[in-house]
Amino acid sequence: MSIVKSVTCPVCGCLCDDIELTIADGAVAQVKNGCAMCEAKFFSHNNKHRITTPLMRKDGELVPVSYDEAIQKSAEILANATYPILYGWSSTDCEAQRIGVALAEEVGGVLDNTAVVCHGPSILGVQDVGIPTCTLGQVRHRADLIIYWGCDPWSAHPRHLERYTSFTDGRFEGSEWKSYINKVKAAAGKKKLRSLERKGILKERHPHIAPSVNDNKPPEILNKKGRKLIVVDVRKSMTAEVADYFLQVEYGKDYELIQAVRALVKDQELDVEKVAGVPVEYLQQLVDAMTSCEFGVIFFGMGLTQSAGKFRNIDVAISLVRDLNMRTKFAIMPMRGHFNVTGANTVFTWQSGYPYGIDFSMGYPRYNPGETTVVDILMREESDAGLVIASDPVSNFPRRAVEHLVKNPLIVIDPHMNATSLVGDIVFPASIVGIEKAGTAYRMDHVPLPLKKVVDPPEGLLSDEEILSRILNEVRNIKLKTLEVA
Amino acid sequence: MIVLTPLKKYQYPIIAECITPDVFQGKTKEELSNLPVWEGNKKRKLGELFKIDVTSVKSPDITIIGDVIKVKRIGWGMTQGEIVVNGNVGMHLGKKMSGGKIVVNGNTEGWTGSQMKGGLIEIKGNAGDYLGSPYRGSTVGMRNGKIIVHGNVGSDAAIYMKSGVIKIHGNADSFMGFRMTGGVIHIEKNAGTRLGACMTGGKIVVSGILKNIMPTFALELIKGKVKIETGEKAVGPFYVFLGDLAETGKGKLFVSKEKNPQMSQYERFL
Amino acid sequence: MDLLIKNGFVFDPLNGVNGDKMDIAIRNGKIVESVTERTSKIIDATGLTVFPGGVDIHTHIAGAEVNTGRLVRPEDHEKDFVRKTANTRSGVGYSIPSTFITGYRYSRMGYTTVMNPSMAPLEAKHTHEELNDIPMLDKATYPLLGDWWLVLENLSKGDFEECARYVAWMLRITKGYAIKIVNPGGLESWGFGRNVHSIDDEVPNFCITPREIMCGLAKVNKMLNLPHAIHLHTNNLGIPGNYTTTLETMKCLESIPNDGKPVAHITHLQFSSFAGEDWGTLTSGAEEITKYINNHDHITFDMGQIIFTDTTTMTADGPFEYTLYQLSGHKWVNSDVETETSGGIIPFRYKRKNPVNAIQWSIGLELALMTKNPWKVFMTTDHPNAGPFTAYPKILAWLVSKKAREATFKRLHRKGQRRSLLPSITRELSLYDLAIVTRAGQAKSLGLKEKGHLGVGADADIAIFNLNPEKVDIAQKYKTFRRAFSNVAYTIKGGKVLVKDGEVLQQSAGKTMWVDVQTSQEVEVDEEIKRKFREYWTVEFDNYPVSDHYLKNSSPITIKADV
Amino acid sequence: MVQEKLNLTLLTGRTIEQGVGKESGKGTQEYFQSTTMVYMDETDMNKLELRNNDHVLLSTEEGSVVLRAVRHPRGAMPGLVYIPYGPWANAICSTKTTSIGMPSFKGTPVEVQPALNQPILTLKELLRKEFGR
Repeated sequence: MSIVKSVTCPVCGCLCDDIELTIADGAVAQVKNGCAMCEAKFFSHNNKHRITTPLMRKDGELVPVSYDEAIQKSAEILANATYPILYGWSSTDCEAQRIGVALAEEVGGVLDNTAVVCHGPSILGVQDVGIPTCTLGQVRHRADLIIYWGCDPWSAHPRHLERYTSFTDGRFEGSEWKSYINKVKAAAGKKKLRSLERKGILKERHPHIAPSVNDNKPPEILNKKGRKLIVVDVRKSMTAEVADYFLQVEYGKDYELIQAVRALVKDQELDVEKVAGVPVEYLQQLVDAMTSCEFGVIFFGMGLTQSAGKFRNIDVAISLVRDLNMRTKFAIMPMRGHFNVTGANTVFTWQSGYPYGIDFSMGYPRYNPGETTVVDILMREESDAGLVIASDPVSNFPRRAVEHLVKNPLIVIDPHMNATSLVGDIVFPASIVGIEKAGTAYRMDHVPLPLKKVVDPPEGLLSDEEILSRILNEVRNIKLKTLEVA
Repeated sequence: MIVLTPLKKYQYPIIAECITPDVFQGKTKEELSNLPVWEGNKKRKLGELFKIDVTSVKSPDITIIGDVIKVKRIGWGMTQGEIVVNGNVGMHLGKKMSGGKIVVNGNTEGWTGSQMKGGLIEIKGNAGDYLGSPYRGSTVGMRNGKIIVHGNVGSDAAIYMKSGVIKIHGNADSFMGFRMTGGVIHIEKNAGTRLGACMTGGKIVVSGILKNIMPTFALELIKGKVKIETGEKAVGPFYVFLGDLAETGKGKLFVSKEKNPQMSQYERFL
Repeated sequence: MDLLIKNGFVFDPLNGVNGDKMDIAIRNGKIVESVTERTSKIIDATGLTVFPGGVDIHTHIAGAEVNTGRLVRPEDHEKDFVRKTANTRSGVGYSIPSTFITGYRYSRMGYTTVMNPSMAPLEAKHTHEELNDIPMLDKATYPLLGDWWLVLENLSKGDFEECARYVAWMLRITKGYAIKIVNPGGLESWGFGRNVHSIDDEVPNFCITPREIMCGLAKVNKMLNLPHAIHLHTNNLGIPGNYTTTLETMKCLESIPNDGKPVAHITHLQFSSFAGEDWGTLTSGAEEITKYINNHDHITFDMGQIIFTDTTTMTADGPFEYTLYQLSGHKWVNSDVETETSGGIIPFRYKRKNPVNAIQWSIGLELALMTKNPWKVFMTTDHPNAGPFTAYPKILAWLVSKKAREATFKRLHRKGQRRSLLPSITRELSLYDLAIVTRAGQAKSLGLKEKGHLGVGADADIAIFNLNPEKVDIAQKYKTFRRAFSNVAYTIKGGKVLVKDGEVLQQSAGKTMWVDVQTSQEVEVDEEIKRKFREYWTVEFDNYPVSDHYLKNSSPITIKADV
Repeated sequence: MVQEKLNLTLLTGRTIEQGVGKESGKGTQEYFQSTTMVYMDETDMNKLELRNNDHVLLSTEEGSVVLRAVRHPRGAMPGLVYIPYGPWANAICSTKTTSIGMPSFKGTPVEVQPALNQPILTLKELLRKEFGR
């Protein structure tokens, strides 16, 4: 039995790197410090849902084959394709992503990343107006106003509050909520309570500390000193329950709301009484809280990127933060989902200039989301082969987009059986990055962190990096041969 | 006149920026046939994808007969001459064009007339998203020229428009005229949401219904008519809004009074 | 195989060679006395100019900020793309080229060594990952240490030795090369949206002034015997009237004992040499600045020369970028890094017809031409801040040819012309001078003993230009000169021919140099420091260092410190 | 007033249970349980006379799917239904990307009606139904 400390958790964009694992008999026996998702992930390496051998679809059924056969066949498919798509990349390491770019370039394909259905719109917003942002420690040390807009860290990034925002002690700002949490802990008298809370099991016992939703009126608390937490969402999320103030906005009206706030920040008067269901006088109080803070920050999620307006919602939110910097210090940050989606965008950008949706079909990188992004290509039925790695588009794409993906040869690389591997034509099992393979990942604020190898992969299993390298080599061989023949 | 007819139904995207009067001018049929195009990741020749006929008719310079919805960049950067397409056209039609005329008897895909500097594009059907809008990250929108759409227009049209005219006989989707700084847009039917958001100049005229106006626009006056271009006026009366107040508030939005009784509540601010 | 470069006109200022016709012999990647001609590969350099490989002391080519710059500028890449070939990868260019293209384009201009001058220590892994993907060049990178809390705290206590130990530790674990200081004190202040406005303003919450930070780190630099001086971006950079701050900065560093070696390198000095009250009355402060530099030996500088083009500014000086944002209204990136530094990015177009830009253009050249000793001046654009590095040949032409300067000058804004000192400057640099300001001087200032010259034992990094100095008067035929320096005849690195006639023949990985400073007592790694670490940063102590995994070709330089 | 069906707005998104399920493995029971449910507002459920865990049929332009209706536990969200991300949610999400690559995962109009006797398909059944595999 051994204990490994400072392990980076390969689940979400928080990339908590203080996980302590107990390893017994070559398996993870205990997980300390992690959230529920973290525990589930670390324990998943030896569950029964692993793929144990390469598979290939023959006569409609997936049957076991050797890596060599699967690699040879995959290389043939990709090398001969006219418009292949290479999608995924967010749950693997930068080392594999770098080879991914080379492979996409070599086969003249479209390289796209899960950001496209996640924070791709945020990137488009950033490309239009920039982004005043910071690393998470800056928030921890300095932020006295924290706003979660259209995101629910309690559910999607469970330790975000305790590591980086409201529940942390920084140099200039302390944790306002620690005492509260301690009180709840004492009352419950159980050690596991915090993780239970995260799972939402204890929610009924939570006293209603946030003001009533129906009221929606900004409470006194917006005038008090110390860290303040505001949640803006269309429904009362788990995070909203612990907020000082929950602002419920009418669905699909975030854009109007933020634009109105911008006008108020600029001391303009509005000709309306309500915006997105919120009285303008409440907005005025919100603006007062924003402009009077020392360091404010907005974290935003899918509530903005996926609802009506999409990247323009991000554009306007960033514009608001730019405006607020005229009055005080303010930052904004997307709550990136997959643990290394940021890494994928980072690696793709340094190698090709563009973060996702990169079309190499003309021999050089070309970028235009909407044109060179996978869902659009699938909906236009243009691709003729697909490689999916470290993601599950069959689960995550709307059905009609998946139809075309499945119509063409589909190569899947993943440690676990999922919807995509179930419908794939060639399925590669891979070691789990961050558990069975060391590498690098980028946190949501672009801080790079090392991923550790803590246990050995099942015997004979290759890593994403190795599988891709071998496919790339094979593709190069095929292309060389074709050249020689020509 | 050169007539192009697609030889097949295309599956892959085709990049054919060579299809412009400027490039075609003075070329023999053989030379035309050898012009490079891309089909997916394969380099092809124009003659492999299109049947090319040269006729003695003078105008238009190029006619395309058939569906070319997968063919991108037709009329890229053209400076003169005329292209007529009898069918639907792919993305980036007339991108960066500075002169000449493109007529589409069909629909167009996204980015038609993107970063246009001059000339005329007339679309008899519907136009896709990003009509006359810039490339990602760029602030260079439509600089001049004219776009007429007989049908409807997708979202995000006329972003960063600086000058020129866009006329839409049908409806427009959301974010039309976003961050526009100048020029004129006339929507004869209904406008989508977030019309003119962040605009700092220019005017947008809506003769139909504008269901949702941004809260950051303020009613300035009511006006009977508004000039669209030389010799053409839209007849109102119109509510004239100034906005976007979140920016400089110097853009003008003209909204038909008759079609939008829900806006009468604004009149108390006059 | 051995390599012999025959019969070229060789310019090797560190060895006093000035255009002599001679041969250069190469074996195992190094320059040697001689090789056997019969068994060697011969490059006939008859009628060609032979320089040591170029060394760039300050160019933002890798890391978090550079990459965010790439990310926010698709419109910049769209117009300048590069196709894949049998030997080379694809990518994009213009103001912030993708990594592979950065390598190719530098190599095509005869450069072989470049220094990435700005790296937030927390994000050092990122910088090194990118450096690995920049082929054709040897590289090094400078961590930003001027506003690091541990530096501020130790200097404020007056504990220079402890500070030195931390700096040595930081250089080692970030695999850094020199101490980079940006707007000292200003970046910490920017954490709450403030700035410092003179070298004696106190930094909020830290009881220290910029003067104390600069002098303190200069002392530390000396105690550690680092090969390069402190690499300094001054306070008030980019603000009209800032030349007085720059003068005060240089004066305050006089107190550091220097035994003839420079104690500070002031980077992109052009941006710190503004006279005048405001943008309307902006004039050049180059005369006062160069007068001071000509009379003192503790300062070197690089130009930060403006190019009239569309580029992307990026610096750790967050408050300065915010000022630029207010001026331009363009898209603005700010990126503060916990306990260490800040950063900002703004796309920017320098225009001939803008009086301020015209004056800036003039200031850069005035600084270079009015500084008498070429060993104190290095040619840079602070890529991509004042312009992309691909514009270097243009600047070289302005330096060697008054005619070239005049051709640009007459197209400037009138006000820029009136306020320029250039018409009175007749100096034209020789090829020998040029070899100093583009390689020899840099190598010397950086303490790179095997770079920047062609003596026996040097790395075989060589640039051969298609220019016959006996036949071409570069001051007159500056366009011929510019063409020759845009696309080399040959670039040889480590004895390998990488580029021929401007075409990349092969890729070569290049190494990453860093200083491994040995202090007699090291920073003690105990639970206490781990706890402190957890308080200061949001990552664990164990996960902070740049492990060997992150350097494809690690090239440590071991140095013994005085502490 | 009791109604046969309601026209509501579909949101999809994260829940912690779905997060734990996906990290455990998409073949797990946790994943199935957490992604085959739909949060509805109490008033909307009452209009359809639904009790917790009753099956409902959700239909959009893209298709239809049977899920388990669960009362939204925190606060009101009339007019909205919320399905955790997964293949079931995506059976009915709109593919409109408005030319930026992002489908409309939030905001698809949806018709909801009780389907007490209709079964919820397993992952394999769902894939077979939709893609024939």
